[in-house]
Amino acid sequence: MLLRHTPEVVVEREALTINPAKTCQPIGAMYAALGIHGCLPHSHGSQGCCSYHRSTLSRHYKEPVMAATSSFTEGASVFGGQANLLAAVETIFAVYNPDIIAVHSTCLSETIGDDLNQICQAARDGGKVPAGKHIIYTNTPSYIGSHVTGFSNMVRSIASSFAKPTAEKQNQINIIPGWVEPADMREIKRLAGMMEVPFVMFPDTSDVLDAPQTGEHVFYPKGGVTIPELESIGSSRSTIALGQYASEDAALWLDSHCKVPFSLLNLPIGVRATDRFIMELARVSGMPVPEEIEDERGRLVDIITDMQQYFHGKRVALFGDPDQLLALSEFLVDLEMKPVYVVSGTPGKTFAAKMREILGDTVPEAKVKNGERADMFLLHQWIKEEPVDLLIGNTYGKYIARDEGIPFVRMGFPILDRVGHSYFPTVGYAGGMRLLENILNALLDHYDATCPEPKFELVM
Amino acid sequence: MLLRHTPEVVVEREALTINPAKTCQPIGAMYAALGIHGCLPHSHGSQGCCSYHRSTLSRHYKEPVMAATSSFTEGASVFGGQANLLAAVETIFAVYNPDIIAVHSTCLSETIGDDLNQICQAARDGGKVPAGKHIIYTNTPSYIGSHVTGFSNMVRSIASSFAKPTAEKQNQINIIPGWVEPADMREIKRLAGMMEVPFVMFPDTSDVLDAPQTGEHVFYPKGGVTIPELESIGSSRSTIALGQYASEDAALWLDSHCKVPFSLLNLPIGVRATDRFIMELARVSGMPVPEEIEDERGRLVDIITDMQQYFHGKRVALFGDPDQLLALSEFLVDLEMKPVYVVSGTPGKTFAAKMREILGDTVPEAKVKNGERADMFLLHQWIKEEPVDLLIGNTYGKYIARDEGIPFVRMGFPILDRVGHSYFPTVGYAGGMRLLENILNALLDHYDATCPEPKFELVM
Amino acid sequence: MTPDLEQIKKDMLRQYPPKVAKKREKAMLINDPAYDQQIQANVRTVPGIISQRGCTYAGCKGVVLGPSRDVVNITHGPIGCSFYSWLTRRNQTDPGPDGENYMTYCFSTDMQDSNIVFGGEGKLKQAIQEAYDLFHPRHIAVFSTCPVGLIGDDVHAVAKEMKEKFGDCNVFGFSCEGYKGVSQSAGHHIANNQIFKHVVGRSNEIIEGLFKINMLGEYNIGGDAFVIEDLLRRCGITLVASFSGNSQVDDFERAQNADLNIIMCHRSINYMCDMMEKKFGIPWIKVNFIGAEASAKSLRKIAAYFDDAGLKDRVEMVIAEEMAKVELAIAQIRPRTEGKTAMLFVGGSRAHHYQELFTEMGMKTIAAGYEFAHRDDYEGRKVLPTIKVDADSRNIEELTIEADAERYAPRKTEDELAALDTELQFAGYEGMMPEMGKDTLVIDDISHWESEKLIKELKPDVFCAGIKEKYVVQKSGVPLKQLHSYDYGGPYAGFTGAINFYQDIDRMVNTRVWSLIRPPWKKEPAGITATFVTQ
Amino acid sequence: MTPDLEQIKKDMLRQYPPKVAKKREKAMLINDPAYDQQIQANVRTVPGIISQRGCTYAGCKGVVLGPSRDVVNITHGPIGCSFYSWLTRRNQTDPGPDGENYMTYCFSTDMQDSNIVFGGEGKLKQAIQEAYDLFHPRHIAVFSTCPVGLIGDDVHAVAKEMKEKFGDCNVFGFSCEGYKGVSQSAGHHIANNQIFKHVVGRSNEIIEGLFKINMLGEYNIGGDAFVIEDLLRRCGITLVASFSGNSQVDDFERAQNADLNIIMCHRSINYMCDMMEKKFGIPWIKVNFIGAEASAKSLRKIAAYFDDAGLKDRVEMVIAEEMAKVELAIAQIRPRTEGKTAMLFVGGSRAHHYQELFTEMGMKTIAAGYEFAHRDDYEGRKVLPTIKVDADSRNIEELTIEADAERYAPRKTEDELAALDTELQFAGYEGMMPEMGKDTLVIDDISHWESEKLIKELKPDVFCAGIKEKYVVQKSGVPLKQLHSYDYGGPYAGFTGAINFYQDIDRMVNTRVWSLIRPPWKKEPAGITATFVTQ
Repeated sequence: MLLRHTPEVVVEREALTINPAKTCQPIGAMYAALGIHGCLPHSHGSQGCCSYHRSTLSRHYKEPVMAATSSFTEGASVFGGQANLLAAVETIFAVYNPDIIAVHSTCLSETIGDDLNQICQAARDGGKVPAGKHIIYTNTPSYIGSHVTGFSNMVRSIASSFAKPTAEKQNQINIIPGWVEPADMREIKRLAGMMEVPFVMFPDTSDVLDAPQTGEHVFYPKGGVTIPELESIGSSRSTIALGQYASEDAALWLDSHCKVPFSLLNLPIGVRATDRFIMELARVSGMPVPEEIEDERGRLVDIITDMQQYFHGKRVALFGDPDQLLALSEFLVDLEMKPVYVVSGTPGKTFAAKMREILGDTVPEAKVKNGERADMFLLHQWIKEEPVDLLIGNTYGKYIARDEGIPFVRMGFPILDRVGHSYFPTVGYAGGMRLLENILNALLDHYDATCPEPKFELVM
Repeated sequence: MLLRHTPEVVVEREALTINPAKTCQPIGAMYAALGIHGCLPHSHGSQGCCSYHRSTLSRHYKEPVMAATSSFTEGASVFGGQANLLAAVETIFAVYNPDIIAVHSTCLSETIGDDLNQICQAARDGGKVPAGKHIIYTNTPSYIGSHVTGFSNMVRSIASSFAKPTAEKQNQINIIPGWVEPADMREIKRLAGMMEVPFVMFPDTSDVLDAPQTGEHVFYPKGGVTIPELESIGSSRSTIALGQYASEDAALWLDSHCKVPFSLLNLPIGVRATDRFIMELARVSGMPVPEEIEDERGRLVDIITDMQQYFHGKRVALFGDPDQLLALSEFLVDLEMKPVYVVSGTPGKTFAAKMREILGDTVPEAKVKNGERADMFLLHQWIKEEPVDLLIGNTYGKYIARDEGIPFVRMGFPILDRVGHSYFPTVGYAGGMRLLENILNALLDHYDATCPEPKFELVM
Repeated sequence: MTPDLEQIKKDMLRQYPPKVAKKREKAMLINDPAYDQQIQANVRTVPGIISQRGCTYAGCKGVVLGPSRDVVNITHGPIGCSFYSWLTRRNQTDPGPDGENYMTYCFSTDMQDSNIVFGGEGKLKQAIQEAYDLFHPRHIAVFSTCPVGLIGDDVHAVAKEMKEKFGDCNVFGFSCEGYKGVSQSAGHHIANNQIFKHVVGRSNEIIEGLFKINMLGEYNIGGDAFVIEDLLRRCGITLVASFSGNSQVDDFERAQNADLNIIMCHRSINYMCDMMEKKFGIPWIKVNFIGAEASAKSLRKIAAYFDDAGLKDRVEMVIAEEMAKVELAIAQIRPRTEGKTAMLFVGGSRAHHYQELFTEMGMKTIAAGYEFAHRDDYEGRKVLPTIKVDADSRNIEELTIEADAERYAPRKTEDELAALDTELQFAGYEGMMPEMGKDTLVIDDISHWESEKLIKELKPDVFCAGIKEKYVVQKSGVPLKQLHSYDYGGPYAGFTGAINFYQDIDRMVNTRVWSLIRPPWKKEPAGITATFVTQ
Repeated sequence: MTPDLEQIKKDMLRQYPPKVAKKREKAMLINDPAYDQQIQANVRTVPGIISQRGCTYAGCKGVVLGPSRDVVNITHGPIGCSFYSWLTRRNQTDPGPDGENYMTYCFSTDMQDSNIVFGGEGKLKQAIQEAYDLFHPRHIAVFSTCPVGLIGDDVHAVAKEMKEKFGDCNVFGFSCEGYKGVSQSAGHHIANNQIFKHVVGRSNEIIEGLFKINMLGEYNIGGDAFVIEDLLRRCGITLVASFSGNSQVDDFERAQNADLNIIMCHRSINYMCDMMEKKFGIPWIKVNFIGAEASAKSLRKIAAYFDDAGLKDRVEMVIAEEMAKVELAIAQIRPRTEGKTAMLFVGGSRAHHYQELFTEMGMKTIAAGYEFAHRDDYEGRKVLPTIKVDADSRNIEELTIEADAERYAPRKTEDELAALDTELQFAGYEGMMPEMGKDTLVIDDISHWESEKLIKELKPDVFCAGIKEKYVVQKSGVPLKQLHSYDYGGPYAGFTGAINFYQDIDRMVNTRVWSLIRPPWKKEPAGITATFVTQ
């Protein structure tokens, strides 16, 4: 057994986290910053943070992930990191010449109380930021929230750094896609395009973290939201924010500071969540839903009606990030699967309640936990108490899946051992079809491999 | 063991086929006919043929497959099937009101020598074909060739039934996609569209055999090439025929009878076959290749360079249809995989030679057989003699895969136990990415399930 | 508002050309169990009509030898027929770790045009030889496809020759060309004849056992036979041979050891029962293990026949045990299925048998019909004398059987049989219609057109048919239960099977997925509340 | 045309701000093994420079305890540091079917803001208690992340308290906050110190064996240690403890049993060698099992040290056996790799060791450098006295070790040592530069900017670095071999490992996939031959 010391009986823990279902804020801020065109993310802390975050993102995307660091030493930790950051800004613009540096803090710089606002201003005042170039920052103390919080914070700071309130509203909307894959961002843009909605989407990591192999490394790939686009978001008619945990803060800021009203939706994963997204696009554009979208939806529903017997009543264990888990759970319930165990390391008071709303009457037995010590160790113990038919989560789930012999679908962050997640969407109706295919393959492959020979099926 | 009587040692067989890698002509003709809008395929033979073909297509697509039959009885077999077919035509137009009936023969009607040309003419002359409606036919003797031959024959008959030679050529080309999935036909149209090439594609089963679930059964779904389109193919500038075995005959006919020159390409599976398809589109349109296509290509190549270590040197066994096998093998060789065993029940003198061209220097040890007794029993025996790392073929491959513990990728016809093949393309660069994902999942899932625990990998 | 069934009949027929309408009308009736009505069955399908039916080859290969694991079944013909009948019927079999099992294989002579022109006997001989050399099976069967009869290949002569050549392998053929008869049914008859002629009674091995029976017409779809075998075993009943689920031809050869034949699917194999009775004196009774009540009744019939106190006690014990579980399941599920409606159009017996299960769930069968049955399957064997043999049926050989000189042995005295007959109804079958409700529709060989109309008019909660109908019906938003393949589920036989079926039907008629079909913009039209309009 | 390395240096520096250029220049030199040159190493990375380096925490947790399976490693801090060091280093371990193994687990105190404000010692204590109650391990280690030192949590006091409380579990801490030192290197030193203080020699258990050694600085990436262990076993050499591939802390506690310490990665663990020599009198020698020749040499060194005829024979036998296979592989592969070029920028020893393997393949290392090494790793230990300790290094504790009163025991006489020293070079390491070719580039702590320039100018056939560089370099069409994770391949140590490496590099430098990169329309522009133009 790979996890041979995990006991069956759950004992309440008050301090020790084992096999976390989250990581810390800065990596989320780094990922979000990569969704701005020509941006170099910067980690204001010791080297290790930046190195860890770049490594994890590189493994997840199998793509270059460029970011700089203030390379704190003991001295900086005692006397403050201003000198390091100012030096870094000068070096970065000289050597890597980005359009923008997006700084995020770390537990180190937060603990010693570095004032990023003041330091960035000092950099500008000190002429270290060339004309037409930008430096923005966000605070991402690692000891609060999770990687999702860091993403949300950077997205809010992107908005607050560029949005200007205007009386005149332009004929466009903002779309905040949440922490999804480049393929998902691409799909969200495709759907909005088909609905003929003029929009600015931020952040946008498509064509950044799924860059083509061309034989030359493009330091700043062509994708990402541009600064002129960002400067216009304050004048948009409205905002569609996808996923409360990753996108609501930025939408709220735009509402309160620029009077851009917003609608908050779940990530468009599955039939009904995508329906709500399409309906919202139809509402703002006044356009009828094109046949092509309706056909995609119809194909997704067709798979569900054809294969329902394989979904019905299957017990599923999930771990990951709240926005994904909420949308995915609604989809699974529509398939009549039973998300019986759900954990997310990301804190948030509303999560459990929203999950109950989704699972309530159909899966009353469900166990849901998020925040501190809502970890994979607990999830594994629940599974040992009463097994499941399917496990869905990031790559770390494979250790549980192998030990317990459970079919496993990779979804979430990070996925370190397969390709595809960055290229094929799971959002939208097409994404729903991919999810169904992956779930069916996992369940049916398991059956084919383990059923008694007289029960081996040609047709399924 | 599921195939417990298969001996390791190969003994030459002269008469007995075991576990065929092909089926008979009519089903191919039926599939091709479904690619015409408003068409009801008709099987001129005994009921069983039609029933078998509809059942197999229904299982493969999990979609309605409508077709009629002449319901031969012993009497008809003795006195000929003309009366049955004429009665059928009358009933069909009265009850199912198609735009066109596409008749194909069977071993029965061929053996007794029914003259379909004369019978169809009799139907027309006898006023059994309402004005504006059509009846066409093709000969598909089950004892010649294979299901691929039947498809090719129907496609040729579609062309010869509607194409009219014109002096003036129109600004359009013909695309004959070959026997590929609806998703592939959709993808081929998307690529041609992006290359701004005006075209008529026939047959076209997209939006026919991947119809949305709408709550009402549409007897003739909206897809399929229309008869006005077909009537224009004789005036096209040129034809792109994809796949020699499925598409060349129709292209040849158009060339010789309507002076429409054609270029014959492999199915666009993999990097270089798709390159040739795109280049051909560029050649006829004079359009530069758009960045979007180049990016898709770059993403496909990126996966190859990132994951090459997992492909390199892997021994692969393939079975299926010649056009797929030729294109797929070139792709696998580009990945530096080794297609060591290749069988196809479809006869064809050029196949082995073309395969040698592809495998020659890189996989000299490859065993290739097609035609009679090139069956899965032989393939299995080869595998027992020296194992492979991967098996690619239709659903019947699962029996070998389970017995021998070989990773298995489903590709080809029929796929009876999974969904996805009809919805996600394997042609084009995007299709190549899907193929790579499926191959990697099969190989890596197998590793994860079988490796010793100390060798279990988090990152791959 | 009870639907106007007469009107529905008219609607179904309206679109047909007059001749067709006239013919189809005879195949439809509104049932009233109180009165005898005659239905048209086992007649040709109108060319051009989209029918559920298959061919004689399918019926012949599928019914008896397809489900047997110790025989190499070679299809003599072009490749298709063997390919389509390869593993597609879900006859499960349990050969154990190292028993013989050729069911996962597909054998064909793959006839080419040269064989059509110059004859295929040589290739067939060679193919049989190669099969023998490769596998050394004890049984090889040859199935003829359409061209074979037409080009004059004599499969029986070839079989005979090879059988004699091998000595240790029984080789026999079937003239089951697809064009014979009007449906699979002709194939069943042909299969019965040849198996009886060439196999049954070949071995004089004595099978020990107090209560020895053969089971006929149970094909172990989805493991049904496994369930029934378990019930029989627990009751202490010896199953000599099963024709043919989880079966071996070896057992057919010893089948005359049985003292009772029980038959599930009357249509496909009643010929065999009659012939075995004539030749060996084995009485037969119709049973049905589809449905909990029916299963109990069938077990009691067997016990009554053998009239043994111990056996009767065991049977009652088993029934009591099983019914407890069944009632538990029904108690949970029936409230969700009560009053829902079903239509069954399938096969030659399932459309009848499965009504039992729906009844147990409180569901009403509002329309039913067979795909390839005869009038006796609808109206009961009492009508057999009145069925006139048409050209298509006449072509199917009728064997004349005489009592076996050595082995014929009456199992009961005339008086014993007479005494038991009221309860057991020897050689009897009531058929579907007497057991179907009043004001329900009975339609033979239903066409796609008719079923689509029926669904529109009567909106059943579930429709039972086969794979060709599966997605057509479901595209109209009605769940379809395949009763050939069980949708790759089952077993549905016996008591545990019944519970499986309740659960599957409960899922199908109560699933929420159909509610996803209608997109919201089809409900509330979009755009009305648009905040702005794109230019 | 030999490239103008001076020019390339200038190009690499041109873009930098003057101060930065001045500093970076000291970290680059054009090698000439004939002359001593001084390189700048182990100094701060310029802020803003995209460096390969990680932090002290990574170095400390990764190097010694990370690869040990019988210790619960608790990270005290916010969740990230524990998450990123969870199973990401491929230290393989073989606990057998039921041995202890905590390496697949990730343990953290998941510090929250309240812990930052009010201190985290309480939570740490509780976490240690919970780990103890859940698993009852014999060893618990605590690793400090950045905030810990700043908020004044005393992990050592907590560890001491819990250790005393448990009695049967050794608990000890590491002040390895990420900001200490200038790279992972500081973490190595801290790890060495604490392991030596709290673990080494804790047990007086006697380990039997004729030729007892410890192996240091071998971390069993991809199974390297498995290969080396096998070689030692076959030679009859007893491995007392490995610091720390496939290792157990239990073994560290008995490490003083060894009579010789062999060290692979000089950078990460030479401190331990010195301290063990001082305290227990165990001599140490530098070895290298990367490369077939190097492996043979290393085995011979060990044999020479123990000076036993039987041992020497066995060693020669093993070498002969293995070299036969190696030569076979080389004969096949070398023709395809001869003359190709490599660049190595990685770690603290691999950038040196792996040059051996490339040399064996006939490949030339044209540029190399370490990520976190010191001058002695480049120039050899002879420069140790001349290295001036800067502020960053001064912060890392230097333990003063005295001979152990009872357990100090010289393994050899002074004369014996002196006699062996020419061959074995006790406590010696030549460093990378003397073994590197003339006119090659040596660059310490190379930046992304510099490596991209290097690749453009010198177009190596393969570039060796880590995951952060992997896809950057490959996007430029040059294959990158990860020498931290081996690209999830390996083992590469010993003789079989060498063959693996030859094969992997052969694949990488000769693969045709790079030829797919350029689309045909970039070669022959499309459209020219257009048959018509779309309107």
